[in-house]
Amino acid sequence: MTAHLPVLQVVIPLMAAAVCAALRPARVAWAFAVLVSWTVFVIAVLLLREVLAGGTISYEIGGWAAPWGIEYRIDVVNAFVLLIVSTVGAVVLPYAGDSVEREIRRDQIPLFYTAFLLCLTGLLGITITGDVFNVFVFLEISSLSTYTLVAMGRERGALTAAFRYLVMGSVGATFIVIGIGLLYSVTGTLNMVDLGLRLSELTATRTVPVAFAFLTVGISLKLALFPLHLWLPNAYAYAPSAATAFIAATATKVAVYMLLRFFFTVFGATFSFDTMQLGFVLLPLALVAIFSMSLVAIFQVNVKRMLAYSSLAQIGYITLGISIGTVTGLTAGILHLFNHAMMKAALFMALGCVIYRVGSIRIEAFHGLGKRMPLTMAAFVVAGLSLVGVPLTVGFISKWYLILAVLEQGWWPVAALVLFTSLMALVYIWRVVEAAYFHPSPTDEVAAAVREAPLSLLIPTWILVVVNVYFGVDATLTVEVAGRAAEALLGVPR
Amino acid sequence: MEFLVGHYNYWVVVFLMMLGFYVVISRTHMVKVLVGLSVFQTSVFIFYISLGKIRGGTAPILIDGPAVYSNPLTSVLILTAIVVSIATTALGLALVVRINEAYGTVDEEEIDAIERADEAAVLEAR
Amino acid sequence: MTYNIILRIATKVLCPFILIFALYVQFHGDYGPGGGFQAGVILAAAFVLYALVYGLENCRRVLPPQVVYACMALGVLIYAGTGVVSVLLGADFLDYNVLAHGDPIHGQHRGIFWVELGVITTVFGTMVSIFYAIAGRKGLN
Amino acid sequence: MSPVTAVVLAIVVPLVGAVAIGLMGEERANLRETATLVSAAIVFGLVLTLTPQIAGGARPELVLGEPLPGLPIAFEVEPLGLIFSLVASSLWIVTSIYSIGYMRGHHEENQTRFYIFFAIAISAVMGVAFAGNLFTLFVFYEVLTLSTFPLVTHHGTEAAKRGGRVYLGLLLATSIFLFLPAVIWTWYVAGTLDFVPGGILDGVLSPAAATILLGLFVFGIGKAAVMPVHRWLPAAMVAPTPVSALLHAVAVVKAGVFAILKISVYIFGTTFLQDVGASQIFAYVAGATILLASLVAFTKDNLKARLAYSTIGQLSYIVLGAMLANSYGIVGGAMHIVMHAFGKITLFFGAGAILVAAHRTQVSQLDGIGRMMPVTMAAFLIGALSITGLPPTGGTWSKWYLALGTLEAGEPILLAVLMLSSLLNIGYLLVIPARAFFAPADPELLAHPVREAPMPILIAMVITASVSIGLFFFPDPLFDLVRMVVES
Repeated sequence: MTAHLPVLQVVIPLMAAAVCAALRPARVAWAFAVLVSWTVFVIAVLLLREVLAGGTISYEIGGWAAPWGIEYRIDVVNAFVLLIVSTVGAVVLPYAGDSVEREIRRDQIPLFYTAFLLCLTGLLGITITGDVFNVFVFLEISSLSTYTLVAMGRERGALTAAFRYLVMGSVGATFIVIGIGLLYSVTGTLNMVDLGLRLSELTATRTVPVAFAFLTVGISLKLALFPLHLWLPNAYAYAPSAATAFIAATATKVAVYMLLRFFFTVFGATFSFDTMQLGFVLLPLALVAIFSMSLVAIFQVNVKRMLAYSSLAQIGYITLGISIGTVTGLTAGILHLFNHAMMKAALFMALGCVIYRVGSIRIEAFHGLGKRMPLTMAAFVVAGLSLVGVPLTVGFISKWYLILAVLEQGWWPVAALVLFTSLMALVYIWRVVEAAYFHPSPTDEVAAAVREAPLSLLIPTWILVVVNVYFGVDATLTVEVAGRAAEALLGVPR
Repeated sequence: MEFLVGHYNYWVVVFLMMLGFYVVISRTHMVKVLVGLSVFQTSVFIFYISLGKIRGGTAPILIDGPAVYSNPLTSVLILTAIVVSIATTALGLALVVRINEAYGTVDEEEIDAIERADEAAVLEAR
Repeated sequence: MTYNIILRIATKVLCPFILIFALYVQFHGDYGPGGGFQAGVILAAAFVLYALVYGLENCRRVLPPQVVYACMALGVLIYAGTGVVSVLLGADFLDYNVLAHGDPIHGQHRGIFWVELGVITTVFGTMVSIFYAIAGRKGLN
Repeated sequence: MSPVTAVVLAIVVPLVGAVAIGLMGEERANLRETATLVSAAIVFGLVLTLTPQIAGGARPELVLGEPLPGLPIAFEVEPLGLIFSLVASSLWIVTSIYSIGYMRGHHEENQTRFYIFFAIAISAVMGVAFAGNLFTLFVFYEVLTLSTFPLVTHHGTEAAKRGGRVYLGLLLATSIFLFLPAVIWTWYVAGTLDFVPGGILDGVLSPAAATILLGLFVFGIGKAAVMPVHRWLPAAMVAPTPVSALLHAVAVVKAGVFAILKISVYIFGTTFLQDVGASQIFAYVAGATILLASLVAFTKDNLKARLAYSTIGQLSYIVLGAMLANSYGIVGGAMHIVMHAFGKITLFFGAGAILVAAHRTQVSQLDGIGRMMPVTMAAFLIGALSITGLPPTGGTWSKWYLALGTLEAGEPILLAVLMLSSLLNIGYLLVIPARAFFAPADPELLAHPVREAPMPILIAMVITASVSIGLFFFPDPLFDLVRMVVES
């Protein structure tokens, strides 16, 4: 059975999503979804182990050989992303059980899990497949289910947020299809590796740069790279907590993975960075994103939206690493992929705990929570410090490599900006901390009834917090994998 | 002239694409935005299908003797893309219906105005 | 439209043919143009037409929403299940060759049959459920 | 016990103590205080067992884990770190005793939280002291910042919040914005961050680059409070007095100057610093800080604020010693860590005692109070003498060596600065006990006579004051240890 792990990784959540729609009551659907997410997680771990030990895995769907049939191709890069996605899924789903019951209409809950599992399927599918059109199909599976998840939020703003996300997302996806079509028109193949080989022989054609441009813009939309980010803050802010935690930690990460795949495997680093001068496009955008989004985050009153803006800044860090285009830069980017997924999921889950008990996530709602919900707020503080990049947390590891990569290029001002924005992160995290620990609780009855969140929410949150600290204290594994992934993408022999 | 006529399929595609895209970004009525989105996506379908079409080629069905086939793959791909597009449009329309129920309007500017009023009311209440 | 006798009779006559045509498109898909997507939409069209003329309530009585939702899920399960069966028989996912013992061509036929069956079920279910969801809302009738 | 075990335990025991304190809670206050004292005593004992071995030339090493490939969390005990850990652990005992009296006498809230974070801070200090490489030092330095934040904002009032914001903001900002890049730069050019006698940067940095890097360190280590990054120190004065004692005499500020000493000796290497002349400019910056801080201290009527500015000045003595980069300077700087620790903690204990017993915070309210609180004010006098550098207190020796250092470096201006500053010290510090004993008493004080502070407070003060005097008569063990740093 281990030979079929690549396809099972996608098929299991897909079939489970279908089954989930029929399950009643909601608790059964939840238990089933949790079981599935854990299975998926185990498969991802096994795949990563196999890839680290034995190199790239190739799986041919339907027995059709690689350039013609659809191939699932797993190397260190996507095995790592698979692990990120499935880890977050496996932690968020157990958490969803209680959180969702508070935030979503009862009869819609099985649908929520269906959409959740479909989203998981789509994200895993994008990551695992070696066929560019297949990427589009899975992209749409994940996007459509994400729109649904966002629309399930409690407030009516969720609907408009979902609608805008849908329009922007569809435009982005269509751009990606155009790019893929152009590539197909010049090469006649859809297999990534095959495309990479053939494109390296094609030089003087106008189609390839156009395809490159369409793909870059399309993926950047999905990635919410500044200035194509406008859909993200509201989508994150209005989605149900569990959905936000999952989407924030995975969706943009998978988009980054797509970017890496297309830039390095399909187009090749030489074309992307030397011919198209990608670094000079991405770098300023990343820097502007890091700075402006951190600044905007400081002035938000809705904490969820604040974290959404912070996500945009963090995406800037990741693209900054990629735009450098060296092994260290890519290592930093890929490392931050994992690290940011862990810290943001933990933060959004802590917010979910607050919503569960307090019902609001405006900054005033946090007054006095340090006393009333000590464990939740402690989780928020630790994950927040990780976001700032304090030593012994994963955030520090990311910053370290990012700055190292920037210094290798001798870009002092960029390093200064990265450090300065860490301080801005400190400012917006600290606003919440001050509200929680230094403002007295409101004295009305509602506030007096606020207690610590139930264990079913706290345990998954704290698991992620512990992950944040563990991989901050011993980052050997993540650094090793990210380093190997970067080398694989750049084709550096090891 | 050869350039203009020889690539007429591209001109059609580009015209539809720009038309659809313009509607998407310029309209505030949500249904119109969806219409624009559909046109935008359709232009891509035409693009793909025209890529695979060979003048005088037949459908790729096994017949005796040599024959010129059109490339079936592009059509197959676009079949998938059409399904996706339908799903997107359907979901979009479903959202529009619910937005109409929630706000009483489907105009984005009016909705923004309502949201701003809500926010102002919250600030007022404090 | 309750009293429009011509439409009512025409619908009554047309519906069976639409259904048959859908099945034709479905099962001829192995040999000629056709297949589950088209068939599913045609199948759904029959019910949409019925609902338009005879009213949504009657259509719902013929085809309860629960059945429609079940169809959506069932089709996916049939499709993916075919792939899983081929995995269980020792080949790659969706490798139809092994579905009929020792006869790859026959196996391909079987595989395509089941996969297309999955497709028609899901497409039909989805189309009708979209129609139900949007047509069935209060205030729109 | 093997020295390695002792090192690990010295870091772990305070954490265990913190857990124990947390378990006892507010209800079992006596047990909780016992836990504090027991863990403090154990840590001090552990460090003491290390002392003869280190003095005998042993350098126990230990690697705890590798957060980043090639960058382990590693510990290595050497004389400088041992001195720092001795000071910190011994003063933890004394401060704990004092805290019990102060916190109870002052009816503070959240005492459990206070003791927990106090213990965590000590653990971080031990980590800083025993750090085997710059990375480990940086990590524990940050932990120290974060763990002391709840102590600074202990009262939770608006003023405490403001002070805490400045404290955390400035310390984190400098450490992230300057210290961290300096660490990464060092790693980038030297390929290692290990503390090696003689330094690791010789030959890999140009003089200009070395100056910039040293600047990043000097200002990045905000805890050393070199102007203009000193603002956090007065801001942190909102904390309860034992915290001020811990922050300004032992843990935080000393961690800062200790880091600077360590970097100049083991990262740059004194020879390298002298050769390229990178440190001269910062010696002048430190000199300027000494003078300015003393002048500002004059203007402060609030006792704790005056002590805070005095601390800023005294810290720069140590930075100056490090920047002189010759053996006298290093010896003087290292000794001043100890001398200033005991002197300043006595002064803060005194300030706290006056607050608890007489509810007074301003210098101008203290006329004649020495006759009602003789023990307190006597201890205060000894502390002030030590800070000023007058016999019969330990401060004499460290100032002596620092002065020799300036002469050896050929910096008569800096020598003048030292002398002038000592005069200023007399003016703003010694004047306090003088007026307390001899000035006519405040009429209000006569109307409401005050009594001596609670017994634990007095005990603590007497201990630290006597150590200050003891160090004058028996400086040899300390001197021998410090000499090992220079000779290595």
